[in-house]
Amino acid sequence: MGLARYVLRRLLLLVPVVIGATLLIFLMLHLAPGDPARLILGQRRASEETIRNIRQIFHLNEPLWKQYLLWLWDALHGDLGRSFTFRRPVTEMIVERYPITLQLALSGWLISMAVGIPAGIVSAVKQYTKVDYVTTIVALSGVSMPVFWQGIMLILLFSYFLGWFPSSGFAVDGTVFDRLHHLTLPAIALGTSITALTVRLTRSAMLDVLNQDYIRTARSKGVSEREIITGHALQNAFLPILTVLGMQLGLLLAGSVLTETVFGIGGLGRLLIRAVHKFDYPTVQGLTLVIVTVMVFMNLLVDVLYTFINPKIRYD
Amino acid sequence: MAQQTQPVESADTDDESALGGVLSGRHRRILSSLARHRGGLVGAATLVAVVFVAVAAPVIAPYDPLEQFVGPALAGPSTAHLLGTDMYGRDVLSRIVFGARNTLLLALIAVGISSVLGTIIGAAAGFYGGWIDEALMRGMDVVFAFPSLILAIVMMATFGINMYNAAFAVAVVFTPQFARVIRSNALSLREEEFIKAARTSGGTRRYILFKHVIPNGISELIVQTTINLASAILIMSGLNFLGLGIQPPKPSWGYMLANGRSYLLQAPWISTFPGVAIMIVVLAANIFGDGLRDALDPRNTERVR
Amino acid sequence: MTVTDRERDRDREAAEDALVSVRGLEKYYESNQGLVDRLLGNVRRVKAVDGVSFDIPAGQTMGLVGESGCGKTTLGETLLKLHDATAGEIYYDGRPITDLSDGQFRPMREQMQMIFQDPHSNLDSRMVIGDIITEPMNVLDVGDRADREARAKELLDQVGLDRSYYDRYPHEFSGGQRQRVGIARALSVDPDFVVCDEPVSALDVSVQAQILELLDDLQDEYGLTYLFISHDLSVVRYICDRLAVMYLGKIVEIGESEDVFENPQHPYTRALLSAVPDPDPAVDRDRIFLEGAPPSPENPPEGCRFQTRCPEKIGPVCEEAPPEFYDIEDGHHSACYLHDEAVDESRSEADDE
Amino acid sequence: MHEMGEYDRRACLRAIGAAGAVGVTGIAGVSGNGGATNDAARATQDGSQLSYALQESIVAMDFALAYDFTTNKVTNNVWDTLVTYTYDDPPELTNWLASNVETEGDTSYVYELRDATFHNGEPVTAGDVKASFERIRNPDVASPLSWALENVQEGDDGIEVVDERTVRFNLAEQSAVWRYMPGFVGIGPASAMDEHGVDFGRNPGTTVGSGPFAVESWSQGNQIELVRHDDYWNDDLPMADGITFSIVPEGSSRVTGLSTGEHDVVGNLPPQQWQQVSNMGNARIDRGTTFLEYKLSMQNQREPWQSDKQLRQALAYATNWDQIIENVYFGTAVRQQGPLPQNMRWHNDELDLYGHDPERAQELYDQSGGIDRPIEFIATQGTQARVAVIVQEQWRDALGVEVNVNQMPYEQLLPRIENGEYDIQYDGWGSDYPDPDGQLYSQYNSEFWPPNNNESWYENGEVDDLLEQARTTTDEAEREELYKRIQEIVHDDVPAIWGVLVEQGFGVNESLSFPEVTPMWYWQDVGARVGPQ
Repeated sequence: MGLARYVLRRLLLLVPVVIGATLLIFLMLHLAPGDPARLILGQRRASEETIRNIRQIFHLNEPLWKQYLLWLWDALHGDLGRSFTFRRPVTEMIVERYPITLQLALSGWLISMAVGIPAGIVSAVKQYTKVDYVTTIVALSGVSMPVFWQGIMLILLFSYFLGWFPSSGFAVDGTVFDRLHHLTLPAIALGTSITALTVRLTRSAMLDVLNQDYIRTARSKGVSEREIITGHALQNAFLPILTVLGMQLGLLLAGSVLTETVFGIGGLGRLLIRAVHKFDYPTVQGLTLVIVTVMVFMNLLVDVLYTFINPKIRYD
Repeated sequence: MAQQTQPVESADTDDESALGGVLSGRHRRILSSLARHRGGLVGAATLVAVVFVAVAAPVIAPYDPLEQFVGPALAGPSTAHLLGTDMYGRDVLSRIVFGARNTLLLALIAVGISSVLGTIIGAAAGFYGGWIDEALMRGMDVVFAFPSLILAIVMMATFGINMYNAAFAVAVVFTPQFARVIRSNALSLREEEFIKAARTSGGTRRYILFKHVIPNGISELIVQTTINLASAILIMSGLNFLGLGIQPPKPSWGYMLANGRSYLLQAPWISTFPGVAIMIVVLAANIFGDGLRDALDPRNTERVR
Repeated sequence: MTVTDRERDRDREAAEDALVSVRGLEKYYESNQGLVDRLLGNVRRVKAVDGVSFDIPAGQTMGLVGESGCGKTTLGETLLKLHDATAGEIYYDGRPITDLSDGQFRPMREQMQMIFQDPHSNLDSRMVIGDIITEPMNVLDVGDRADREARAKELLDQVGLDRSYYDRYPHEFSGGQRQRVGIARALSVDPDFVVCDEPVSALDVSVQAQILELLDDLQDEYGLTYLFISHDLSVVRYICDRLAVMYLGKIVEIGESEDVFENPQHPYTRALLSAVPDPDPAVDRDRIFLEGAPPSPENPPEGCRFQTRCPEKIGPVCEEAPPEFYDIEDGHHSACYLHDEAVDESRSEADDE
Repeated sequence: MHEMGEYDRRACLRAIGAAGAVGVTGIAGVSGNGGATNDAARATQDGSQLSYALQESIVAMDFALAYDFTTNKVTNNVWDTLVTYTYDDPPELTNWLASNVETEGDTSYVYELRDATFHNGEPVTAGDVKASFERIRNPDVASPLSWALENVQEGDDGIEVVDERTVRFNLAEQSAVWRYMPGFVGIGPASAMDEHGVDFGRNPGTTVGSGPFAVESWSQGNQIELVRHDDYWNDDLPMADGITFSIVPEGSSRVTGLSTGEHDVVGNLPPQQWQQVSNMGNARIDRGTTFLEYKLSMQNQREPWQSDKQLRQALAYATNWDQIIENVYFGTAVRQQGPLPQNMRWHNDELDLYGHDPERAQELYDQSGGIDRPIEFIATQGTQARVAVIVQEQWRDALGVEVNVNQMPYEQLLPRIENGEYDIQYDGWGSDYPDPDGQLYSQYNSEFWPPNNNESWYENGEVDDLLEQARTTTDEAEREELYKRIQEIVHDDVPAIWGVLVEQGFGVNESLSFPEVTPMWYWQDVGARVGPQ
């Protein structure tokens, strides 16, 4: 099976997964107790007519299967419906907010890479020494802290006591510096939560390479340790590092939800939480569709890159 | 051409017979290498200590965790209240000690359900293959396509917010991970000759599944369980933080942490210490899981720390 | 009476005589059976066993040799219904068993057992030896608990192991010992027919002989019928009454063991035999080397399967249709156009020119 | 507001000039501004841009969807209403965009507009007023405020454009409360509402209003930037050049922001942090008691509540509100004196209140049928749950009554309330207008059972009749008498245990003036009246 065929196959396999995921979310939301029309209007008094109108506007009087198919059909055309709470097209809100979450996730990921890869390499090179040990423990401590708790502690220390960074918010149309300034604490909190994975995978990938015969040969020929690490080992450790990306994506997305909540960043994560709390079905459905699609496509991309870089892997 | 036969006739009995014949060779090897893995031991010891604290909570805790105003409200750490008091004047230390119970219990329930579900699904998929595999694993793919916290959030909103639903949500979210591990294990076992032998003996699929396939996946299961235990505690504390938490007045660390948040500036101890407790347990479970993983990895048997 | 009628009569007769009879057995595998793969046409068919027929008379040993991947293990496993046959028929003691359901076939498992190849994977490392040996009896509900234990201990004796091993775990034993446990397990339900799938190939040469001897002794004692699968001709010669040579899912030559060894007819058999080290180094034999690896069973060559590597390939005839079996002598057949007089004549004519 | 802040883009750009200096200057700015003890006067420097921290994102920049404490904080600054309230306690109704209000007969109200312009330069006309009110009534808009127009005659004649500056509302029946209703409806230009239809005010860039501030930019969930409306009819307002609203969900982060000078005004402060703010040195809490009352509502259509007044009274006496005020509200609430908030007119001062009296409680409990099962208390996480936990303990101590606190999120609480599936819950209600009708009609009228707001499922035919009478007569003296009588009956029936009136507090930078926090604060343009002292 060629690469193109492999990609096509994987893409087709994604279809039932994505549809299944949307169906799952749809059913879960619609089986929950409570009348959406009332939830839309809140607890205050509303005339019967208003409630009828709401049902009409949001297709709530259609049978469930029809609601789902209508939604799916519209979603295929890029229309994810209108938010119950904000009464705005969900697609529009997602388009508006995704850059914020993307910037947060990306900076968190970069921090994890910037810290985790060197730490992993050092850990591997100094295998079974104190350095290795301490690195592992520190990295694991990062992943063991609830990300939101870490965020709170960072705010307490760096905003409240030291005043170095803003306590919350995101400079949407600020300068690059503004944005970095706002992003620093959230990105640290988010990055720390995934760094252990980076360290672990870099370490074991490096170890695999360092134990290869040709590295031993190079060593015995007197090639310097630095050249071995940068010249041989690092290049070969690239593949496993790529896999981390795939594994970290879900963690990054989940972490973003918590980080955005702690730091008051109006990204997709906080939109989701608010939508869940307000039972804003269209928004929850739209967001989960987007999140699931991103997840499966990123995983596919990682797999394809992986096979592309490493032709030894078979396509099945 | 006929290939050259490899002489493999050699007894592979392990040197260490201290553990006796109760455990198979593989498990003995794992245990003994774990015993030499210092980090794994520290992790295990910490977990045992926490379990002890949870079990002996009534003896250890200086106060009733539910009783209000055993001390002044929002009082900082002192000799009377080592970790201070919360907004109702309840003793934070006592609540943390009792909180270990709920925290561990819920995490165990979550991981227990998911490991049982995941094992059955994964073993059935891997062992039966064909359309059963296809159907089960596509279903698992659907669940797996969600970031776990996000699916748990939506589930909590749907099924109602109480601690058992939180555990159930986490269980569902973890099931695919178990199913995948067990399935790949079952797939490789399917080709093992002792499975074929059981089939020529007339063993039904179900017999083989429960008698051979699942028991032989136990070690992988244990590692996965340990690591997921850590994640379960984190996810549940995340749910608490997002307001999808546990019912009061039963203390759990996640709830204490989330609840103390509003008092952060004047009484940071209410949130800080439960956070530290979570971190210690999760860290211990992670280190222990790492140790187990190393021990299970045949490449590592010779070079354990 | 047409040829086919006559053949069918002969088949039936033979099938009645033989304990195990196989007629036109086929086993195809399909990979990637998911919906998406069907849509994409990604399904691959592997013809592991492709039209195999033979008989094994009661009390005899039938050898089945061929390179690894030629389908011999699949054939053995299909006989014991570890796989469902794609086509063809298997008779056991004259009774067709191919279409039996798992449940219907279950009682027959008492009569048909198997000994496996890999001493490291043939025993469940989580069970004690006693449980392993009694497993078939437990599953098939033979005797009561005490009977089973007594039977297992007796078998331990018979396969040359100590009775005290009953409560011990497999990892405490050597490969040869484990193989003996596997034999004891197969014999626990007192079968008549045993498929031995390379039972000694993973063992030291010295241990191989002991195990073969054990198998031989047990055959005498219990009147067993063996299908003995091996890639090692020297092993097979020692133990087999009849021999079938398999190449890419098809039997290319079959006959009395001695006939095949002394008078190999198929070019593939000759090549295999030439590779066997002769016990008498004084005899100088020309070794025949086969070029290349066997083609993939997914995509076997047209005509004779062996034509791509055959040192005696005749010409286009070999590529057109698979050759029939040609009788060499009584009970000795070979599937090669070399034996077709018409082809042979035309070839010698061509040579003469 | 900031002399040079990372939060004020324009000021920052002005200050640094060259792009190359971004890093250095920025960092200098941070260390200069940061820290809990920085100079509090910073916010007053040029009186320009206020920074205002909200708890959550606003629903929409649409007056038709603005019906919550957060959204109105913003929209009240963007849209003016025909009438509004004075910044007094108690607040009085006063003309605003309308320069004069007349009644014609029993059911017609005529409003004359003052000379005002919209943000787009168009004049405010009677046609715009009609379009704005019709927007509230438009079923496609599905406004949560539509109830305010229930009494306006249906069809095109309900709201009449008399001339360019005059609009007449024709009511279906005489009403004592109609006069308050125009206080909720913002006036926007008909042209913009026609152009954007349903999406008016829901997407950034579709908003035009008549208020003291115009929308400069709006990034939903993050930031809203308002700028002064230069053509605003009232020369005194607004006091600042602009407001930047940011959304800061964490209470402690809002306090932190106030202390570092990141924010000038902070709303929705958790009560436990008021003290904190007062101690910071650079900020203060401006507070006021509201109409927002909280009570323990018993489900009166359920047994034993329905038929056992003594039981309800016993529980009322067993409840110690002082403890709740101290430990849940940290002193930021006052005990409510009976069914009507005492800061509302016609409060009946002669009622014998249910104070904390365990002995009296026990006595009544012994006379009652008692309760032989645990009481189910449904509550959301946070304040409700905290109250529930304290009440649980108080009732157990006083009467040995067991309470199960069943905590759930709001969206699960809602269906439980609608179906009456609870024994007791802690609910809040604040009148939208300074009149007993706003407080009593919706809470004790048996036609207003959930999903409306009679959450104690109270039913008393006499009270129903009296409430209707008091609403439809305009004779003030008669109304006063009616409401005092209603309070008496309801108080005796004790369908709910009245608890507290909460205070509203804003954290405000010490250097700024802030308007009086009145019970009507959520319908007032609070932002426009914040400025240098």
